[in-house]
This record gives sequence, C-alpha cells and structure tokens, in this order.
Amino acid sequence: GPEVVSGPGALPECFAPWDEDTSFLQWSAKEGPYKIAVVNGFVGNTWRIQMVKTAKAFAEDPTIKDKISEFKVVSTGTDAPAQLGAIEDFINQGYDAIITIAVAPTGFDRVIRLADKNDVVLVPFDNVLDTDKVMQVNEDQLAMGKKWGEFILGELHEMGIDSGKLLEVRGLAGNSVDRDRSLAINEAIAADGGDWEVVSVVGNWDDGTTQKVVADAIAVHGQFDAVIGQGGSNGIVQALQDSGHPWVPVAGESENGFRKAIAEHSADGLKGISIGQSPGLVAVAMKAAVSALEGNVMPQLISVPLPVATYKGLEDGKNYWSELPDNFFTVNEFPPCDVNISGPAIMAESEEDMK
Amino acid sequence: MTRWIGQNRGFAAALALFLALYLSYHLMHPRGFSTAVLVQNSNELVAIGFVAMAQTVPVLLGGLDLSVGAIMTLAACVASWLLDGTPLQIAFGMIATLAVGTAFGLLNGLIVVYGRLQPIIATLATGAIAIGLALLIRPNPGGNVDGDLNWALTNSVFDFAETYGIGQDGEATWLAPFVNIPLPLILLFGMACLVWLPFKRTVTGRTIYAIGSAEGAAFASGLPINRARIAAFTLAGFFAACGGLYLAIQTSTGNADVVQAGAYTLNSIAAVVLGGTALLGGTGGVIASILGAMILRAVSFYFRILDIDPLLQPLIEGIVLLAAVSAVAFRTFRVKNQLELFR
Amino acid sequence: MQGPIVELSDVSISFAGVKALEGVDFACHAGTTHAILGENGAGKSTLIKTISGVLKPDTGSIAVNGREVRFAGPAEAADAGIVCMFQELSLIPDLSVADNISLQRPPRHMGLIDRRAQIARAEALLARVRCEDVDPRAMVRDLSLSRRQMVEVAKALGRDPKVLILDEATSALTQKDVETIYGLLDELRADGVCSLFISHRMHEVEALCDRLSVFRNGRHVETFGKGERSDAEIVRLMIGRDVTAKFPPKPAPKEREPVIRLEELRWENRLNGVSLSLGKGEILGIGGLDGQGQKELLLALFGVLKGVEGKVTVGEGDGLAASPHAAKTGRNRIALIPEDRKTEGLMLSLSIADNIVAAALDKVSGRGVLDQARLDAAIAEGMERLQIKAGSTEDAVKTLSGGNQQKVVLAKWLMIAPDVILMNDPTRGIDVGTKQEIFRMMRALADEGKSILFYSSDYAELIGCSDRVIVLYDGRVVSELTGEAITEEAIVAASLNIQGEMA
Amino acid sequence: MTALTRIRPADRPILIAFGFTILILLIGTAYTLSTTGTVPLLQPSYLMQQLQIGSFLGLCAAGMMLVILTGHIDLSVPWTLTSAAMVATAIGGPWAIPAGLSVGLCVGLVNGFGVSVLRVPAMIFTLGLDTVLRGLMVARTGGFAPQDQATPAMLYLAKAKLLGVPVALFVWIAVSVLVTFLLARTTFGRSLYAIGTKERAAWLSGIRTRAVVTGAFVGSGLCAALAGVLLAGYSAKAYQGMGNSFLLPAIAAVVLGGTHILGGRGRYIGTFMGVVLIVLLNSVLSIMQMPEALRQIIYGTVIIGMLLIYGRGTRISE
Ligand SMILES: Nc1ncnc2c1ncn2[C@@H]1O[C@H](COP(=O)(O)OP(=O)(O)OP(=O)(O)O)[C@@H](O)[C@H]1O
Ligand SMILES: Nc1ncnc2c1ncn2[C@@H]1O[C@H](COP(=O)(O)OP(=O)(O)OP(=O)(O)O)[C@@H](O)[C@H]1O
Ligand SMILES: O[C@@H]1[C@@H](O)[C@H](O)OC[C@H]1O
Ligand SMILES: [Mg+2]
Ligand SMILES: [Mg+2]
Repeated sequence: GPEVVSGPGALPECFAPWDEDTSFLQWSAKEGPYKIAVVNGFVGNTWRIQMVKTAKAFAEDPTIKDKISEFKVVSTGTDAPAQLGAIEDFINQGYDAIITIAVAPTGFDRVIRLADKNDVVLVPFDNVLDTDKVMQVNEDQLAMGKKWGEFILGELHEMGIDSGKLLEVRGLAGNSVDRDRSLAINEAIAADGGDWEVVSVVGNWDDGTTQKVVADAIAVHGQFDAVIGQGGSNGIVQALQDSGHPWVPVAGESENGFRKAIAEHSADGLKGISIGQSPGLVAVAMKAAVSALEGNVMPQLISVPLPVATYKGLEDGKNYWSELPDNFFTVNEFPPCDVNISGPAIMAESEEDMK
Repeated sequence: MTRWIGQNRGFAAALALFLALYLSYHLMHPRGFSTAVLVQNSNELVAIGFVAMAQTVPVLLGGLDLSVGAIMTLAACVASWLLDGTPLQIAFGMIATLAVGTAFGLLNGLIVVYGRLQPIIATLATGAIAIGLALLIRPNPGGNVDGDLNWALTNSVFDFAETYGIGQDGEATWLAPFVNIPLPLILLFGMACLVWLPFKRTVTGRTIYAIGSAEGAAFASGLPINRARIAAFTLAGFFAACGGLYLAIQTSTGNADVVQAGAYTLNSIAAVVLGGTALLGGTGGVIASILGAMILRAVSFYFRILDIDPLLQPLIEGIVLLAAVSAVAFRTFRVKNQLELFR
Repeated sequence: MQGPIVELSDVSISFAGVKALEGVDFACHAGTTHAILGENGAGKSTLIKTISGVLKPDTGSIAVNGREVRFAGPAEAADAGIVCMFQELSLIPDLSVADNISLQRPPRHMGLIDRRAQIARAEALLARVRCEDVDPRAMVRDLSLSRRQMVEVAKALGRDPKVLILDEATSALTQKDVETIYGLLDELRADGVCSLFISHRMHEVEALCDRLSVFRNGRHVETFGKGERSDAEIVRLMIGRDVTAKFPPKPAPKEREPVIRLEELRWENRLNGVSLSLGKGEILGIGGLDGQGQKELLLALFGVLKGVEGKVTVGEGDGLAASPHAAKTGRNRIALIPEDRKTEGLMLSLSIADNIVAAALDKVSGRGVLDQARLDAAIAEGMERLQIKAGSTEDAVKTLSGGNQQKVVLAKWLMIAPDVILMNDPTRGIDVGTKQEIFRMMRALADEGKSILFYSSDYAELIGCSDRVIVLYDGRVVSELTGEAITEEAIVAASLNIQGEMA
Repeated sequence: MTALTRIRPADRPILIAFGFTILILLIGTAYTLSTTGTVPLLQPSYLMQQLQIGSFLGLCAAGMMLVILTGHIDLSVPWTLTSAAMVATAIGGPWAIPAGLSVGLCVGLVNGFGVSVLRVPAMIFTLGLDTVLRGLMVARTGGFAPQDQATPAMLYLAKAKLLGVPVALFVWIAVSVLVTFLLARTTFGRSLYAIGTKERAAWLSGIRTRAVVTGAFVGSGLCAALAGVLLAGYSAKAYQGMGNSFLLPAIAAVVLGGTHILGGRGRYIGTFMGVVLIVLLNSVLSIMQMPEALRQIIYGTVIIGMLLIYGRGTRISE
C-alpha cells in the first residue's frame, strides 16, 4: 500500500489538495506501461455515457496513450457486490490501477485492503468513499451547494428581495452527494440575514421527476422567488415555462439545455447559475492513477475546481452549444490537467464514427 | 440417473450451461483456477444467491415475492447497526437481523393468507414498506461492521481459521483439505442444506410444492395450505435476510438503495427461471436457483476478461438473458401435443 | 343395526342465494355400501363435501359415531376416518406416486419424511389395488387418467378409512379396474367400512350398493334398501318423471357420403395406422379399452397434435387442421367436446354467457365488433336449446353443477353449427335425464346431416347411440361393427383384440 | 360496509378507488389550509394539471391492463417508452410520432412472439427485452449525438390546451374510449378475458390465443410508445431514464382499479380511477414534503389497505 508522506505533491495545479489538512500518499514506482480499468456503477444516463466515452477517448490521448498497455471499462449496475467483485477481479487479473464510481460511499474495506496488498492504485471519483485510505478525485459538493445558495441569495438581494419563498429540488434520497449539496444549500440560506421559507421537493436528479414535482409545488404555492436545484435542471426550466411562472433566479447543474435556457431568458429574469459535476473527472482520475503509479507524491483527496458559469459569462460555442442537444453535460475539460476533451468534441468525434 | 435427468431437465441444462460458462472464464483468466479468483467469485454470488433462494420458495407455490430485494435491503440496514462489539453482541446482531427479515416475511405470509391477496401485488406493496423502513433506519449509507468479521467471512476457510485462531490458525492437518474453500460458498450452500433440504422433507415443505402443482387437490387432500403459504413467505423473508446480513458484512454498510433492491428482486426471478424452476410453481428448487444466480453472475464475469465495448455491455447482457430463457423454445417446438403447451 | 356412523341433521348450505342443500337429514352405517343418487345439481357433491369437511354447513349439525363434529377442513375429517375420493381433484401432478399416496401423513424418520418407507408403503397399497405396474417413483403427471384414479384409490385406502366416499370416482376407469374396485368395496364392507358411492351409472350402483339415497333439488327424498325400488321408480324419484326409452331410435343402416376419410393415420406411438371414414349424418362410435388412441384420434382431427402422418380427406379438402381455430373455421366446421370440461371445455370463472359464445364470437360480430342483439339472441338460444338450469346467464359457469356445466360446453359448440362433432366421453358425470336429452340431441343433429365421432367408455352408450362402432386397439382399428352386430360381446371381444372368439 | 357488499363486486373497486381519491384530496387540502391557508388542490387548474401529468401514466396503465387481462405482464414498459421517445425525437419532423409508435409496435410483436409462441414466462421475457432496449439506447447514445428535441406536434399533444383542457388529457381520454370499446364490444376483448381465465380452454374453443396475446402486447407497446412520445413533448426532449418511474405505478393502478393480477377479470374504468388515485397520492405526498421513507411506507400501506377493503364481504370460493 501507499505511504503517507508530506507534500507538496506532483502537478499541484492539476492535482490540487482538497484543503490544507489533506494528507499526501506515495506508492512505490512501477514500470509502465500500466493496465488500467474503470469500474462504473450503472450506465443508464447521459452523464455516465459521456463519462465512459471520455475515458475511452482520454486513454487514446497522446499524453497518456503510451503509458497504458491495457484499458478496460465495465459497468456493474447499482449492485454493490458486483462492483466490489469487478474491482477484486481486476486486482486478481494483475491490473495496476482501478478507477471507480462507487455505488455507495462505504463498504470498500475489503477491496482497499486487497488493493494495498497487491500494490494496486484504487481511485474513486464522482461518488467517492467516506474514507481517507485511498486517493480520490472529486469536486467539492459542499462548496457546490454553498455557491448555489450564495449566488441565488446575492441575486435576490440585488433585486431588493430580502425575504420570501425558495424552492429546493433535492436529488436521489440516501445519497451522499444529495446529502452534502442540500446541507450546504440550507446552511447558506440559514447564514443569510433574510427571512426565507424553503419548500423542499424531491426530483431524483431526473428531468421528468423534477419537472413534475416543481409543477406540483408551483400549483400549490403559487410563486417562488427562486429555485435551487441540484439536478434535473432542464425539468425546472420546463416547469417554470409551462406554468407561466415568471422567470426567477435558478441554480442548477451543467446540462447544455439549462445553459441554453439561461442564455435565452436571463434578460427576462432567469438569472441562472450552472455548476455541475463534470464527466471529465474520469480523465483526471486516470491521470492521477498514472501519476501515482509512477511514484509521484499525490494528495489523498484531489479537488477539481468547480466549473461555474453564471448568466453573466455564458458564451455560445464556448461553455454551451446552442445547436447541440439539451442532455449532454457542457463541462468536460480541465485545461490545467491537460484534459482537453470537450463535450462537443466527443460528440463530433462520434459523429464521424457514424459515417 | 436417466430418470433424474428426465425429471430435472431444467436443472441439468442449467448445470451444463454454468459449467461451460464458468470453466471457460477460468481458462481465459490470467489467474484462473486459483483460490483468489474462486473467493472473489463466491463473494459476488452470496447476496444474489440468497435472494434467489428466497424468491424460489414463493415461486414454488405459484406466487412471486416482489419484496425480497427490499427485505434484503432492510436486513442489511438493520445489520449495519448491530454487527459490532463483543462476539456476543455480534451474534445477537446477526440473530436480530435474521429475525427482522423473517418477521417481515411472516407479515407477507399473513397478508397473503388472511388478507387473501395475490402475492405478487401484496409484496409489491410490502416491498415499498420495507424500503421505507430501511430508509428510516439508514437515511444515508453507512455502518459499522466488525473488521475481522468482514475479513473472515469474505475469504477462504484458511483466512477464517486464521482470523479466529481456529485449528492452529488454519495450519491444522485436519483442516488442510478445506483451507482453499471460499467461506461464502460454505455459508450459502450450508444454509441451503441445513434449512432447505430438511424443510423440503416436512409435510409443510411438501405442501408448498403441492399448492404450486394443484392447489385444489392440495386442499382436498387435507394438506395444511395456510401453514405452508405462511411458511413459504416466512422462509423467503429469512433467506432474503441472510442475503442482507451477508451484504452488510461484505460491505460494512447499510444502504437503503431503492434501485439496488429492485434490481435484486428482478434478478432473483431471472435466476429462478434460469435454474429451471417453473414460475407456475410445483417443480424446481432452491439449489437450482443458486445455480441460476451463478449463471447470471458468470455472464457478467466475461466483460472483465474480454475486450467488449463498454457501451455495448448492457445490450449484450440483455441479449444473453433473452437467449438463455428463450432456449426453452426448443422444447416448445418439439412438443407434439399442443395441449402440453397450455398448462 | 348399530347407530349410524355419520349422521346429518337439518343441514342447509347455500351459495350466493342458490340452495344447494336444504334441511337435509341423512345417515349412513358401518359395513354398508351406500349409493347417493340424484340428477345434476341435486346436491350430491355438496353433501359429500360437507361430510368430508370441505364445506361448512350454514345450519344444522353433523355427528360421527353419535358425537357432534365441526371439521375445520378435510384434514380433520380424514383424521376422524372420513376419506373422500374426488374425481381428479386430489392428486398432485408434480409429486411422485409415493409422495401422493402418503401425502398428508407420511412415514417419518427423525421428524423428516422417510422416502424409503414411503415407497414401500406405496408398493404395498398399489399391490392391494392390483396396480403393481405403477412405479411409486413416477410423477403422477406422467400417468394416464385411469392410472391416476387407481392411485387415488390407493391413497384413500392408505388413510385407513371408516367412511370412504367416492364421488364419481369410477367414471374414467377401465373395466378391469372397475372390477378391482368392486372387489375392494366388498372387502371394505366386510371390514365394517361405510362406503358412500356417487355414480350416474345405474348398473354400477345396482352391482355394488346395499342402500340407496336419492336427492333432488338439494333435498333428501328417500333412502331405501337394495331391491326395494325398481329402476324406473328410482329414476322417477331422481328426476320427477319417467325415463322410458333411454336412447332414441336409430335409422336403418345405409350408404353415406364420407365427410372425413382417414388412411393410415399415424402419430408418435399412439396412432399406428388408423383408417376410417365418417359419413354425413352418421354417429360413429369409438370403443376400446382406455388409452388405445381414441383420445389422440379426436385430438388429431381437431388440430391439436403436430406431426400426424397419413392420408386425410376432410370434406373436399385435404389434410388436417393445424389448430383448433383452423378446425373450427375450415370448410367442414369441426367441434370438439373435450375430455376435461373443467380445464379444457370451460373458462370456469367467466359467465355462462361468455362461455356459450366463446367459440362463435365471429358469428355474433361484424368486423370484430360484437352485435349486442345477435349476442343476446344466441345466448338465449343456447340456454333454451340445452335447457341449462341457471339463475342468470351472467353467473360464473363454476356455480353450475357438473351436468349443467357439460351442457354449457355442448351449447358452446352447437353455436358454430358444426358439420362434424368430435365427442370425448360427453356424458361423463351426467345424470340419466340429461343423458337422454344429450342422446336425443345427438340423433337430431345427425338427422340434420351433422356427423358425430363419439368416444365413450360406456359400452351401453356406444350400443344405444351409434350407427356404426369402430374399436381401437393399440392405435389401430381392429373391428368395425354395424347395425345388429353392435353388441356388448362383440365390443368387448374386439377391445381385448381376441378376434377369433368373436361370436 | 354492508352497503358495500350490496354493490356488484366488479364495481366495488372502482367506487372504493373513487372514495380514496376524494379522501386524498381532502387530506391534501387540510394540509394546505393549515399551512398556507389556501385550497389549491380543489381548483380546476390544479386538477387539470394533475390529469395532464396523469395521462402519461394513464396510457401506460391502459396498455398494461390489456396484458394483465390475458394473465401476463409487461415489464418492458420503461424502455419501450424511452426508446420510442428517443427514436421519435431523433427522426424528427412529421415522421417523428409514427416512428416512435412503430417502436412500440415492434416491441409488442417481439414480446408477443416470446410469450405466446416461444412460451417464455412474460415476467422474464419482457424483463429481458427491457434490458435489450436499454442496451440499444445506451449503445446508440454512445455511438453518436442523437437529436433529442421534441417536434412541434409532440409539444402540441403534450402541452397545448384546447378549450382550457390539456390536449394530453384528450389523448388519454381517446385511448380510454378505445380501450373500453375494445374490451366491452369486440371479439378481441372477449378473447382477452377468455385467455386470462383459462388459456387452454380458450385455445380449444378455437380462439387464436397467440394472435390475441400478441395483440395485447402490441397494445401495451403502442400505449407505452405513445406515452413516451407525449412525455418527450412534455419535457421538450427525450432522455435516458424517462421511463423509470412508470412501471410499478402502472401495475399498481391496474390492480387498484380492480383488475385481477392473474388475468381474466377487470374493467377499464377501474384502471382509470387507479391512475387518478396514484397520481394524486404522489402529488399530495410531494406537496406535504413527505420524506422519501414515509412516502414509500404510505404508498405500500395504501395499496394493501385498499386491496384488503376490496376483499371484504366476498365469500371466496374454495
Ligand atoms: N361453489 C358454488 N357456488 C355456487 N353454487 C354452487 C357451488 N357449488 C354448488 N353450487 C350449486 O349447488 C347446487 C348443487 O350442486 P352439486 O355440485 O352438489 O350437485 P351434484 O348433485 O354434485 O351434481 P352433479 O351430478 O352434476 O355433479 C347446484 O345448483 C350448483 O349450481
Ligand atoms: N373452483 C371452484 N370454485 C367454486 N365452485 C366450484 C369450483 N369447482 C367446483 N365448484 C363447484 O362445486 C360443485 C361440485 O364440484 P365437483 O368438483 O364435485 O364436480 P362435479 O360437479 O361433481 O363434476 P364431475 O362430474 O366432473 O365430478 C360444482 O357444482 C361447482 O359449482
Ligand atoms: O454526479 C452525478 C453522477 O454520478 C450521475 O450519474 O449523474 C449526475 C451527476 O451529478
Ligand atoms: Mg357432483
Ligand atoms: Mg358430477
């Protein structure tokens, strides 16, 4: 297993430690090229598909291609034993690094133990683990929630609104991401001086469900001063539009459709902020795994900067694409990490494939 | 032997299919035919194996239990609070976990029998209740499970003995023939042999088959119909709880995951069918369903050794499942008296 | 005589308003064989279901050996020595013969069922009913209907009955088995067992029973000893009128234009070259021992079997129908009255009306849309034509008695105006009165030019009804009898394939 | 309760479902009155909106009912719906809706073949086909960037209002009338009931059971596809996972409406009531901000409770 060492780590502009308390890990260097596997959970939404495609594309990227001798991606469904089994199988097969999106934030003790025993680098990202024993890559969900809350309140104050009704749209129950984001949103609201009533509905990060519950909430409560959603952002916009609700500040994720809507309606009051989890995280995780295998010192928790875009900074063709579909996630690349595979790039590449 | 194959054609076919799949997986695996691979495979099997066992019992009656995945989840959430502390506390925790699942199964049985509801729809509803309870117990995933327990039960007999200092830490000669057997396999098949096989040889057990085969006849013969029905669902609850208990130990976690619960329920039905148990009831058995679960798992093993486009995996999984269950079509086309098709 | 072993006082039961039993007092005694007679729907099955704990009386009481009992279910009745043999209801197809025979009280070893002891027990009991050929390890599903009934007998014997109830338990048996049963009942009588025997076959009743009770419309009419009443009197008690000639007169034999011609029909190893021709307006009886291919022959003609070989001419066309639908809609419309009305003839929980029109939906609809007027008329006609006794045509068919259920099956098929009617034992479990109606109808249909191919396990029916009889043996026609030549001796001889001794 | 037993058994579930629906509305109203002092739930606009949302589930349930009546079940609804929506939006233009519906048609034919010809249990065949459809959509989305915007026609059907009533509701009502007619007045409908009661006897009555069962699955496929096309219009686009929340509620609606889960019995109006009940229940729970845990428990309890009430007073045959 890795040794706990002191920082700083390699490439700090890319592998930024989470905070000053973050520890550093170091594995003994191995000869490349490496066998790397990605063990995904379920594969039934656009985000995951984009993630898988990014992983495959990045494995062919000249900056890393030569360092990888074998690259495999499997999806196990939301089945913890299957995911743990796949990881263990890859350890048994002699893989050097395994990158994973955990189906649950705990329960990996055994595979962590086996990975350490076999000097395999295990890198959870996106849905990460509640542990400091492995190197992980993620965006800071608490910071995300806080940013959403603060931005929305700031816009409201600017409009001279200091009290009123806010609609919070939550994600899938029982998930740590939902928990953290909601916690931070509500902390931000509590910290604000204003007198806010928060109505919470559950949208499961799913556009359809979100659209339905937001429509219900509007039917019952009449009007909200702002909406803070942690997913299913397209559904929020649809529901507002359909019910004839006036445009208000909305916080949401980074779906292209949401950004298109903000760009179109911000002048009418849709003062939006779009922050999202990026499918490109997988590339950062792959890069971190290779770096760890090369023997570099790595932060235990790698923080990938939040890709924030507000109505003030949207630019067609740069951080959203008006002619591309709604569903794909706009943020994909991380230039400081030399991860330059943009969302549209993946689409364009594939459209070539199609012909 | 020929009679056995004749009367257990589904099981024999499933066994052949599994052996073909599994042996070629080992052949292609860089570390095939080793304890490590066997242990890994078995760990993956236990939870779905138990849930498939659970599903089998109501299916033998001619009913379905759509709550088995949810009961497993509920049990795992309960276990995630109770499996830490002194050995006595842990033992109590295990018993309590199994008791919760069994009690829930009993509740299913009582509703089906005294509420006179169709099992499939009653358990659809109680499944929601079980998930709700699981979410109350574990609003967020987490848990504390004794680390030794986790290690000992998810490895081979040797590691188990070593962890608990049995048989000179696993070095004893009397243990030698067994040291390489994965403990999870022993738990799974042990439970099947200790609970199911004897149960099958009781009047209640036999009544379960009788109900699935000809309910009116079972009643007219004076068999204990209600008792058997209740027993079937209770046993389903018990086996599902075994799955949940193992899941909690394996992952040190309780996770009230609705999607996972649903997936386990549906996979349990697939496993039952693949094992050769008729959904109409009356024929088949629990061991066959474990075999069905093994086939399901073995199919997914291939994605880890073959180079298959990750985005094609769900498609291939679906096609393999459809193909496997459609294999019975060959029987359909061979049937000469079409009345046999309409049971 | 000692006091009665079972005694019912003032028992009533009704189902959704229908009084199945009304103020019934009934007693039976140890060491007797006691027949229960009555037309379809008289309440016989209800009576024995009440005695055997399947149904609970609404009012009144039951006493066994003078002590009042309230059975919670058949299990308790069996413990009290009351064992019931239903026609086909109580064997479990997916369990072995041995399992079935010791179903409820298996021999045990350390609390668990002892398979070996079970097999030994089954062998002993099977030997007692002269069925040594049945393997105790075989699945009941794989046995023929007559073997199953014998297993059922063995099972009942194994329960050590004090009261043995046989509800039409001999209806599917072969002659040899019936004889075995006769012997058994005699043995049981000698051992002091009371047997309650329900059958619509008068000659069986005469041969076996020493007391007879007649039921009508849910009431106990009378109980008397053997020989105290003539057959005609009994029938009058049962159905309230005289049944004189059981069979309608037959026309003189004549040349008929063939509607169906079969040459060397073969299927699996059940049909081994059947050749026959069925004439227009003819009733052709099929005889023979159970399981000689009679059922398969009917099924083949109805499009149920696949892989049938041989030359077949149906009407002006060639070949067999590929499915019942094809058989029903071909140039010659074919109908089949199936073997088991409960699973093959009827959709029990659907209404009588829905069942009656089930085969003729296209006749009461245009372009798939039902015509309510034609529908109502057709249902009314069916009810009328077969005199089906029911509260409302909207009632589920399962609320009818066995005989009336059978009439619904007939009504259903008459509705398609079939040219050829295949009948598989159509009067099984039907009372004399109704039987007579059915025979009359068969003849009327034949006179209208319909052809009927008719299998019966009852020789008297074959003799009384058929213009011609063929006898099957091992999947082949071994004898063809016409006119005066149709005698019981001739049929029996042909059935046993002892051509030489044919008188 | 005694009054209940006097009602025809077939009508009882429908009335009870109706009663429960009113009860749910009252509970929801009591809640809004006590928290906000308003009664939005009793306003036509809210009810219209609920029926509009309910129409997607309603379509799925209508199709599901056809299949359940035959004694089978269709677990492929989620991805039939999604695939139809994705194909419709990808084709676009005037052919969008026919293309989407043809997906439903194909799925129905394949299901019908698997269940009635191959005789694989529907529970498992339709589940397998659902997985295959998901696989196809994942593979397809992975292959290129499909167009996912709903066409104007889809938007119209799902969102527009005619005389103040959502067009989607008209679509649902039209399908409802069609299904009611099919079940009550056609040979196809009678055959469904016959097969669901006893397939063997139905086949021996010369009913073309294979064709009829396939017809039921085609009906289900078409209904799910239509729901998908409408739902894509409602959300303005198609997306993965849009069908996930329709399967179990559709089955529950059918059963709560009094259709026997093993086939042969049930009336369409009951299914309609079942859908309304489930949609309102979900909506009221969401309005009451009920945590997910309690929501699941209430959902399960309501289903059990209602079915227990249906069973009261009927003397069940042995
Ligand atoms: N479960 C039931 N529901 C409604 N009515 C019933 C039920 N069982 C019996 N009946 C009615 O009770 C009456 C007596 O039926 P029963 O079956 O006892 O007649 P049976 O004498 O056995 O006639 P068969 O000779 O035709 O067998 C009939 O009118 C029948 O319709
Ligand atoms: N599943 C059922 N549900 C309700 N009533 C039934 C059912 N099966 C049979 N019955 C009723 O029980 C009565 C007697 O049935 P039983 O099984 O004795 O048949 P039966 O009328 O004697 O016919 P068979 O001549 O074939 O033996 C019938 O009148 C019928 O109404
Ligand atoms: O992080 C989430 C990812 O795991 C899920 O698949 O899609 C939405 C994202 O917010
Ligand atoms: Mg009877
Ligand atoms: Mg009868």
